[in-house]
Amino acid sequence: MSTAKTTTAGWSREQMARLAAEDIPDGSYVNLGIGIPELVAQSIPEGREMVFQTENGLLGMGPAPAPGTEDPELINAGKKPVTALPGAAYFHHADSFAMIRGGHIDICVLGAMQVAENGDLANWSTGEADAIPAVGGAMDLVAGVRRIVVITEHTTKNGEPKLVKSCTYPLTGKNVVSRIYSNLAVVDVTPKGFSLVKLAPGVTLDDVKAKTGAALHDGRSAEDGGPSQ
Amino acid sequence: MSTAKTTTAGWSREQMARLAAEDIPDGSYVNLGIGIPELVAQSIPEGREMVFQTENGLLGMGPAPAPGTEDPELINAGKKPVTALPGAAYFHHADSFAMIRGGHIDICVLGAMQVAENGDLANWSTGEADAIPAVGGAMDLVAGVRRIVVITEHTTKNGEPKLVKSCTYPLTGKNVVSRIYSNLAVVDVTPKGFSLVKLAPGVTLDDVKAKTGAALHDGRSAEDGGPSQ
Amino acid sequence: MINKRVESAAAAVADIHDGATVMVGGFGEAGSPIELLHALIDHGAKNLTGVSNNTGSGRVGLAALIANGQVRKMICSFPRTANSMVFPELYRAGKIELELVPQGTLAERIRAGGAGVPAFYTATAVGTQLAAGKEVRSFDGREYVLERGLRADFSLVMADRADRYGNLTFRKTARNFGPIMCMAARKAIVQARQMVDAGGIDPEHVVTPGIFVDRVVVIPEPAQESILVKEGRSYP
Amino acid sequence: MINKRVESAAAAVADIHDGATVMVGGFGEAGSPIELLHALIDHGAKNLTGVSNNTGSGRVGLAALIANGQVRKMICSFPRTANSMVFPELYRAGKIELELVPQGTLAERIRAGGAGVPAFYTATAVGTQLAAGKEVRSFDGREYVLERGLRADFSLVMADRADRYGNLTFRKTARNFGPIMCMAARKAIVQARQMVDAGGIDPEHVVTPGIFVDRVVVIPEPAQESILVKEGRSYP
Repeated sequence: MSTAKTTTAGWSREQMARLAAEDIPDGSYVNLGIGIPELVAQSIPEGREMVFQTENGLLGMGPAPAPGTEDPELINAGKKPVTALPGAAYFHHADSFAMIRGGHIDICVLGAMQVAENGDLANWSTGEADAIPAVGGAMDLVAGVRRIVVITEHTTKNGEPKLVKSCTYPLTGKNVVSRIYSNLAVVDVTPKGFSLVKLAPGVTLDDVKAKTGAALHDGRSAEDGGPSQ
Repeated sequence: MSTAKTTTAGWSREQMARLAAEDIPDGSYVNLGIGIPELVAQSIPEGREMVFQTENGLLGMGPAPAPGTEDPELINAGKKPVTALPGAAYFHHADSFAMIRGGHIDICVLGAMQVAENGDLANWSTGEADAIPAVGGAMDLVAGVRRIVVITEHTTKNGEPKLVKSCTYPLTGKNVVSRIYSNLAVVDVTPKGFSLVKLAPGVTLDDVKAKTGAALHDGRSAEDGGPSQ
Repeated sequence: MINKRVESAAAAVADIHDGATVMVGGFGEAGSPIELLHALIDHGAKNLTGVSNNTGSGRVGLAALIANGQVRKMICSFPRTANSMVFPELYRAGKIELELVPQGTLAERIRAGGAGVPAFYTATAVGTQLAAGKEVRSFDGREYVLERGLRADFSLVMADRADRYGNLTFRKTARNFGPIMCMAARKAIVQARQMVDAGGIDPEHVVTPGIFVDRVVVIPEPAQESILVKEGRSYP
Repeated sequence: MINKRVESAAAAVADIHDGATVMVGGFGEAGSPIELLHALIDHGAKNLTGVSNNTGSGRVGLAALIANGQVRKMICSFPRTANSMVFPELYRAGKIELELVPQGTLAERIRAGGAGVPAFYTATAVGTQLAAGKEVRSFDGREYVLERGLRADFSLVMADRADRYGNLTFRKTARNFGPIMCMAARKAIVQARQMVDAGGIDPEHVVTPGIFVDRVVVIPEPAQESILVKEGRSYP
């Protein structure tokens, strides 16, 4: 195991969510995973409207309710109280996953344990013998949603890369991730492997390469500090 | 072709429908084919309640509306105006056929062109070259409904048997018919072939045998005039 | 702001391309999107594959689209009805193809297409002509036929109420194929009698969630097919 | 007269036999039929196979049924949650089996069971551990896994309103698995907050048509699982 490191440079969780939100086109249907991805809903750029789906049966999910107004029958996939916006719709689980598996959701923002350079995602199981396996809707989302992006710290708490050559944890799906928003960089998964889109302030290309477990191409535009073509 | 015959003995269409209705248990979910089977809805014995399903999306179908109150958006599978009873429900076509194909309808009463002694049913196509083939929901009903019974004249207009050794018309389904209510007799389909349950008044066993295109066993109870066991 | 309303039936169907597969809602005249069909006749796209339970009646709506020579092939369960003459005539003349599908299999194939299921097994049609050439397989001692999910480039559907998100309700048995055809189309085009504010449809009563709908045109008083047929009308 | 109302939760579950497969509605506590589950504990049927998204929390409801040793195997997508300890403990001790199924595959398998579809193909789980040993097949250049429809002897479901025909409405996200579990069970047993007259539910707003429901017991104020858990309650 490598030694734990503290990085002061880089993006905060809120900044990562904001970057992901900025890339989601107006009018998109969006499913957000549990954890940092939930912050995306609070980061929508002015003037854009998105519709949030939660796989337990609600389209048009709104923010958390005011304290004291929670309804135990109005929750999200993380089982936390939410609200329903005007124009919302409730439906049962088969209809909900028909949306997901039928390719009707435009984008899904997930957390990750590992992402491989070919887009494989591992985010459901450590594979440890005594762990209780639990998958939820993760495999359905990555198989069915048109675009899968990941928000994650660039490395584990122990400093190990989460962007890897190939996943060592059990897979959630093969070749599914399009883009990663980490605390250090925005990275695309391309046919050539990982490709840097943008560096966080105060972070260098070499920093990110050192903390990435696979080759990282510099795909930045000149404007974003990339090599001139 | 045999010569056309007129039979004065036997049951009327209404009586055939009444016999079929009497055999349907209280509380059954029932789908009725177009034609004579539709009369079953008007023949329900006192004190019994049945729920009629029409495959175009209504459970709890009621009788035809009073003239002048027809609604072109409230029709049955034969595209005729109907009504909806209190406690009715509307649903889309996939849900409707989930009821049918999922085994949730207790009984379906259909017309027939031919029924074979093994229960094969032909009721959708004459197989003629220039006919426009049209199947509708017939194949779904016979495959999915628990009990299929047929109401039909015992012979064609030309006097040819409709209860046959094997169907010459294209099949709707294999081994699907349980019982036939004809103008001459009630006949069960059993592992041994056709078995007479009941004769219409004024009709003899030999009459029915002569007009049946396969062996007809006498399965009547002693009470219904059958051989003593 | 999301707003799926378009101003006219013409605008709603403007990008339907030659060769497209087009699902058309309705069971008989109930739910038939007659104004969208007439707009498609005006638009003129050709070589279409139509998916619908029937083939229309008289010389209006779906029957008029077929009569106008825009449809190469129909996928349906019951191509003839009391007042249908257009399809039977062209079919007998060998001028239009037919894929005949049992009604429940048609509904399930459309629903599967919309739900990302490429193929499923069903007991319907086993041992009949309509299973000819299809894979048959046993599960738990019973035989089933393999059927493929069905998708479309466009669906034309008639609803009752809609909001700007495309949430829909239907009316009585005019619901029929509408909801599943919205699911199965890359672009679901809807004519609705009424547009209500967001929230004007109770979230518990939404039949088709807006995610399945792309465009809504408001046609407050759609023509009634059977009346047009009785009057001997034709389109265009 | 058709009347599916039964007078007590005890009567509603009285014929659940040892070895039965029992689907249990709910996503977390929303829609969990807690009074029916407690009646099943009183009833005592054993060797059950449970089908539910989760495994319950605390020591009430589904978790209490499992704790009481009545469940041999769980089929579910997410067997651990914040307050679940019963299932994890028994699972680690090798005292209960688990069939882990992706949530959408679970929902589709249940819907398929109810719709007479014995098997279907899905892209979910292709290339993962959860597809191990399953048939993989290509359609149009993409790989899919064959999954089987799922039926149950009984389903236990919580609804909001019911009428004597068994027509149901649900409340918000408590709808979740309820409608499809009613479809997939030989006997669907429902607890509803309220019984209304026939016609008291608008036919356009019925979520589960009564044909899918066998018994309804009225529980006007069902217990809230999270409150029981917070209070440290257990059952029996």
